[in-house]
Amino acid sequence: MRKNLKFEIIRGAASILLALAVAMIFIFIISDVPFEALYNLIIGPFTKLRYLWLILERMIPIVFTGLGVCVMFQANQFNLAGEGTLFFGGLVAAAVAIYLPMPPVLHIIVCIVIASVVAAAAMLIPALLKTKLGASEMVSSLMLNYILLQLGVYILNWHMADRTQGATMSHLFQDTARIPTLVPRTNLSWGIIIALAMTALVALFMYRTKWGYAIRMVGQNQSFAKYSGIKVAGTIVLCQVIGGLLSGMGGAVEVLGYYDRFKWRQLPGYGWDGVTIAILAKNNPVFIPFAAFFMSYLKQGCNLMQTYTDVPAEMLSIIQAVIFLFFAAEQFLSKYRQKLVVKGAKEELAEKKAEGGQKGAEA
Amino acid sequence: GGGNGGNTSTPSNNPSTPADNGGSAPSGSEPLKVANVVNGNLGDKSFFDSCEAGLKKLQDDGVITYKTFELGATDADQPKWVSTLDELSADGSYDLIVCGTYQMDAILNDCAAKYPDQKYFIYDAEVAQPNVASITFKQNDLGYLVGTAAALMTTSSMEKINPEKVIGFVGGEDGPVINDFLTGFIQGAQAADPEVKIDTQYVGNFYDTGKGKEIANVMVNNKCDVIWGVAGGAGNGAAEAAAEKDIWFIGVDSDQEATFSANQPQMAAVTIFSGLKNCGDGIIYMMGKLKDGSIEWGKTTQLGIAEGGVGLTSGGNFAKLPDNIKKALDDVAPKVTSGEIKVDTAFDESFDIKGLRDSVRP
Amino acid sequence: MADTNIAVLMKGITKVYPNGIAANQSVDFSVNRGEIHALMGENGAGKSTLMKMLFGLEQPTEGEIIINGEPVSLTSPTVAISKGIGMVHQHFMLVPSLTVAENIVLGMEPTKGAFIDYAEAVRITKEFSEKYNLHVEPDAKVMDIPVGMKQKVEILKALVRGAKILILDEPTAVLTSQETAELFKELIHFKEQGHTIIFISHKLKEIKQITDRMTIMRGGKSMGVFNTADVSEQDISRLMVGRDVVLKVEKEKAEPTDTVLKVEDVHYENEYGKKMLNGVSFTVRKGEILGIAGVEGNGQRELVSMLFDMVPPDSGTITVEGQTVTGKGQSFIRELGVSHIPEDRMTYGAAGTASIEENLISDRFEKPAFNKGLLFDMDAIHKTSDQLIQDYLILCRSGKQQVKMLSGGNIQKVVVAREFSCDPKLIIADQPTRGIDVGATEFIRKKLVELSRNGAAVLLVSADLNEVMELSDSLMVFCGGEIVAYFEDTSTLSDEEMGEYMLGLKRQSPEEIRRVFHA
Amino acid sequence: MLNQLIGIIFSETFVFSIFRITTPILFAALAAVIAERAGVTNIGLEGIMMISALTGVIFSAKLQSAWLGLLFAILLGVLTALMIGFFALKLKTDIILAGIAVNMLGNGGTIFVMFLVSGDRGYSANLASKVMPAINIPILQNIPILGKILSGHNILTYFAFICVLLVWILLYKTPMGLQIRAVGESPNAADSVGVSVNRIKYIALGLSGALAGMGGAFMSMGYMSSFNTNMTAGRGFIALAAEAMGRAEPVGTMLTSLLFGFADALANNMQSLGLPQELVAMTPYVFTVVGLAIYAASTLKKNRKKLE
Ligand SMILES: Nc1ncnc2c1ncn2[C@@H]1O[C@H](COP(=O)(O)OP(=O)(O)OP(=O)(O)O)[C@@H](O)[C@H]1O
Ligand SMILES: Nc1ncnc2c1ncn2[C@@H]1O[C@H](COP(=O)(O)OP(=O)(O)OP(=O)(O)O)[C@@H](O)[C@H]1O
Ligand SMILES: [Mg+2]
Ligand SMILES: [Mg+2]
Repeated sequence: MRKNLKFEIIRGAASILLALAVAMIFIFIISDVPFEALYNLIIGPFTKLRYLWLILERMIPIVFTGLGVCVMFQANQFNLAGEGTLFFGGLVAAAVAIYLPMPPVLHIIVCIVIASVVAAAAMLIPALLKTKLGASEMVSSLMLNYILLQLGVYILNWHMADRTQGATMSHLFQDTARIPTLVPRTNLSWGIIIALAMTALVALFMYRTKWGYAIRMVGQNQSFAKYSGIKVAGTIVLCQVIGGLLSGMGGAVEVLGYYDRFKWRQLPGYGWDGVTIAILAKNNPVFIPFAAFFMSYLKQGCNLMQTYTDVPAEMLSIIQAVIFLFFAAEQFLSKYRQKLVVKGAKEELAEKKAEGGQKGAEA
Repeated sequence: GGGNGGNTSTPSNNPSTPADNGGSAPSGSEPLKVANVVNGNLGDKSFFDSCEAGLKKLQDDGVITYKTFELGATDADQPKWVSTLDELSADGSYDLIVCGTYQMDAILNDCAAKYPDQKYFIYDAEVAQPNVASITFKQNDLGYLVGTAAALMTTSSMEKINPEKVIGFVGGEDGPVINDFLTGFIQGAQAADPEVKIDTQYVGNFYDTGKGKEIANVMVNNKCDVIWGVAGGAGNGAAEAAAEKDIWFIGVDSDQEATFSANQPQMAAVTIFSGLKNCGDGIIYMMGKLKDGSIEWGKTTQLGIAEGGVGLTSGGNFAKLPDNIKKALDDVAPKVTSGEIKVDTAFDESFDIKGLRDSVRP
Repeated sequence: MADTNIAVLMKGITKVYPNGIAANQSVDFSVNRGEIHALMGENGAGKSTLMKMLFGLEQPTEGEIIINGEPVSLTSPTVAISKGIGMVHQHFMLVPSLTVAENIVLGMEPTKGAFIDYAEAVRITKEFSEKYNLHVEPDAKVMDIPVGMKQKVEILKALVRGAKILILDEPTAVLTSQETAELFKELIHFKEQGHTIIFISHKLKEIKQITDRMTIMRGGKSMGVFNTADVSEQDISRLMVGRDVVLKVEKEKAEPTDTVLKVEDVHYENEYGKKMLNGVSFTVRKGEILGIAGVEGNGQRELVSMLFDMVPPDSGTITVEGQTVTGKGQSFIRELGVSHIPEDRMTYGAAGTASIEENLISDRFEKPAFNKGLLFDMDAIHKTSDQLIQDYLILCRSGKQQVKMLSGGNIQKVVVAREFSCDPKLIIADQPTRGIDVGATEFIRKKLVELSRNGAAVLLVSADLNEVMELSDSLMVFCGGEIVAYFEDTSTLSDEEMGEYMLGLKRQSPEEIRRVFHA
Repeated sequence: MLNQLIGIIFSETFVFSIFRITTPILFAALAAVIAERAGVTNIGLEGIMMISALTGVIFSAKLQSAWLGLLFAILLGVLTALMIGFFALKLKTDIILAGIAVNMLGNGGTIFVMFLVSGDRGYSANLASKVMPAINIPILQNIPILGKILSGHNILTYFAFICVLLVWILLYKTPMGLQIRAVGESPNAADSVGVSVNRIKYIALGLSGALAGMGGAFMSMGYMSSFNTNMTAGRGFIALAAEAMGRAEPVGTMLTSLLFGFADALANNMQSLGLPQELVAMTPYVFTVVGLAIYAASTLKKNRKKLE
């Protein structure tokens, strides 16, 4: 076990190095100041406290979608509608924030709750199609993304838009609904605390409640779960509903914590980011904030590199792609791992032999 | 090989440029250090490129040195717009930060308040802060001119023109800026000939060229013979359809006939003219005021037809317009400028763009 | 110098799987040309692993392989096939949606131009099928054919590829004894044609009947090579397990009382339209162990699935203590006090990637005893799991360990611990001791008897004739989806008589059979 | 309004447009079919299409030949797909993540490369790229209605439908297809007869890349005559849906792609009836979900009998 952890750390570090080496090739090709670029990419994000707040701020939505994906992937449900439900959750929260006057704090809570519930309800579509008809949740969730987007933009444009604004956006949220900032003079809101609290809750839910247990068992061995008396269909629905709930909540928290109006007219991409970090976190909610931090850190590094050197914006997606590709490579250094394993097995055998020999001698 | 590629858009900052205190407008011949924040991508052949071209010209003339920050156009990029603007303001080494679009106004509003010593230009939007100068364009006036021309074209005996009085408008999104163009377009067309019908359709984004083309094809089926594409890259799809179906296309923002003529002659051939929104000229105009000290911080400068902020291209295929249309345009333009012709704007909350749109549908 | 009479020589083979399991440790293995050589050993002894290396599916961590005197590096099955090695795997390696002919030519397809020459594939199949007297239907899809034919397809696959050295990994496990007898005839025939055969089986009688020599493995090591004629069945089992095998279970006479399970006139056709159950009726009563004997594939599996509502019967009723179970779901059935040791422990019995503890509570995790408010009562869970680990002698480091890291016997104990500790009224035990060592087998059998004597009803299904005959109080025999015999008392039965019933050669009168239905 | 709609649906131009709209989706969906049949989920189709769309434009401009452009587009498609294979099969990167990474590359990487090559960023104005020709089919074009519907399409449109046949032949009539299906269905079985599972998966991915590459090339060299950022606009994902709905059968997938093409064409026409663009834009996606549901329901009964 310990050996495994050690190996994982070595592998992680080595794959990051390799990824950076590949990224560096690109940087050297296009930049006149490659070392400066690299410095900005890697060290830059740690040079100012302000950057830390930015990193934390950008973690917020992807922690939620990442958690949602974790819950669904743990039950082996390949649902990709985090994207659409986050968007729609944000819209619903905005609507409540604008049109439903309420006292402070309560307003925020009501916004988040309604947004989460609506997003969760939307997830019933892929979930029920799966359990009732056996339709692939991947297809229906992908389509659901576009449906929610178009529906959301329709609602925004035809029923919520502030016509005095130059771009299509909603009216201003009531102040009571806005999530206050955590660090003064930054955009880092209390959303990060909510996100971390949700991480703890989801971890608790997954590992310390009967529902989480059922979800995990369904994912690990569905036949076994069914045979044990776990209600498989209900669990499949539950995990997707929770997935929707979390991403809807993420949308609400992001919108109320970062914006003063609802401004999205496309899918903001946090759903795919959620999938990425859930895979990096191996579907364990506890690791989600770390994976989200890593992703957010990387983006901040890229931004700084773009701001302070001559590396153009488009490079960033290339560098990110390369880093994720290598970072998630399981088989990387596999030969080395096999050697470790063989060595371990041999040691164990030798030990046993020694013990056996002793026992033999005693007898 | 590609070593110089990355530099063209980001000319090196002149390290000898002293970091000004940024408080007062720097005087004399010292070039200003400018940051150009693009909340999208260059290459739109539209106002980001136009603004970039204006800055480039100013740099070539030794008025400024500048660096462009392209931040991407997606909604997930929005936080990056905020953080970069903040970063550049905090950095303090730029004399002036230029940005644009209505998507940036609230962001700049906060940022400008936070950094009162930093000076900003915002184009195509308004920000009421004492350290910001705003530049807006009367795209509804522009729309009026284009609408006038288009309506007269579809009723004319020009080549490619059918007997039906129908023209088309391909919008990127059903949003205020696009609809501001549209408002003028419809009103101009109706004023020219009340029988003209206007088929308005939106792509839903600014990049799905395929969809732009399909929509334009549908318009051709609906008997449109003049189509105005106001949809960024997706508008090119409409131009493709126009070329294939041999009808007239009207460009937007930049001289699209010139752009197409490089490699897509068929599309250039059907582009009769383009409705321009001259961000670059606007920036140059404002920079002049900054240099001579006549700039009014905290105010909005509206650039219309008279200021050269909006207008039609007059080269290339424009010559093919019958004289009566050219004359009509010459008639209408001063009236619009003077306010004799009142063009509605989609920014007015009480204005019913949806009703207008549906009332003229073919 | 290599002995030219040796077809296969494996020297000092060690295999460590990526998970750290040393499945083979310095194994020496040699097979003479033209012999039938048995490879014996308990489950997990490393037989399949050794053979997979010989077939190029796995690479040895250490050691050397010499085929016909030539040292070889078997990096893939392609290489092994080119060396004349063919393997019939323990688990079918067939593509269900393809036809028999397509499966047989897969990887060596005859072509006409760029296309598969399907007619030629059928011709090849027929040719070999006739030559070796292995009858198959070339055009049938593999998913539609019976297991016996699948086994023949597997053998043909190897022969078509020109195998001179044939590895057969437990080929008879799914065959009827007639089919087995026929197969043996063919094996002798191959041997006479100069083929070399490596034969893996757990059935000692078969081994005695057909093989020339044998290698016995235990715990990943070779225990030596023996001439089959020189060793008795008793010797073999002692070598395999390491001690004398006593499997006699002491039990008092059963005193059955109320009916718990009642199965009445159940019919079932499988997805391919084959009649798997044809009017089955029986009851199981409190305090008795009712055994089901029969060759695999005669409807036992379908019956057991049905009792646990995994599939619905086409007609007929199944009740437990008067309550219908069909369509009610597994949690309802468990609520009624039914527990079930499934045949396939890694599919139904356990979640390999979950911990022992999580596996132990899978049927009771929703009970108030394990929940405090919304959360699990972790203390209660730990306590229960530790207690079960202790009571059922599950060998592990802690309850947190992943189940798949346990040995087969211990995995089975985890399943048994859960199923026996829930105070069951009815236990459906499907192959409860399959593939586990003697100690654990004894333990599980004792527990089963103990539970039944304390009032549980037990339905026992086992492919191991000795097990059903010894453990059951009464016994029914399944053949072709029907009950063909019922014996109230098992103590006087003989193997031979049972065999005749199992093969359908003999059948009791309907009146005699109806005795199993106590209602 | 309904009458108007029915009039549109039965018009020649409408039917003609269905084929045009379906073409890129069909290519990508067939790409998904081949990959899926070999047991790999290729979620990077969108990225591959983008990369190929750009490649086609660049090479057709530089080499002044549409056909060479197409060839290179296909080649890059293959290489990109093989890269997914390398990471997923060799380095065991999660295949979904590998696909997502390729989509990222397709997004930013294309802008970057286009800028390096031509100085263009959003749209390839400076590249004198070529387009694949449209084809009039001699006799067919003179048949009244059919001629207008079936003749005059881009050569790649015809090829997309020919590819349905080719993929079908490949899967069901050739040794490679047999091996692809075997590998996808039971890799162990394939392995046991000496069929190298990874090799087949690489080949399937390569073919998948080639098809997606053609889909991308059609976007920029047939549908359009230039490349612009993000021009595939989600067609790669639609293709995945079409493939799943078509149960990875070439003909079924063609039908579901056509269904999507029909729904999209319908949506394009519904706006001129005055319906809100946003709601109209939902049509194809709603069609897909409803179609999926109906199809799943129809196969439900058969699956219920299976012993798990
Ligand atoms: N699929 C698997 N993956 C990983 N490890 C496994 C797997 N199957 C078995 N093992 C490990 O292999 C070892 C031996 O298991 P196996 O069941 O073969 O032993 P066994 O000799 O049959 O044990 P027992 O004496 O309990 O019957 C155990 O340590 C087990 O954890
Ligand atoms: N792929 C694998 N990965 C890890 N461990 C494995 C693997 N295959 C087998 N093992 C382990 O290696 C050991 C030997 O297994 P093997 O299949 O060779 O046993 P066997 O003698 O054939 O048993 P059986 O009689 O059940 O077929 C077991 O402990 C098994 O669990
Ligand atoms: Mg006309
Ligand atoms: Mg074995």
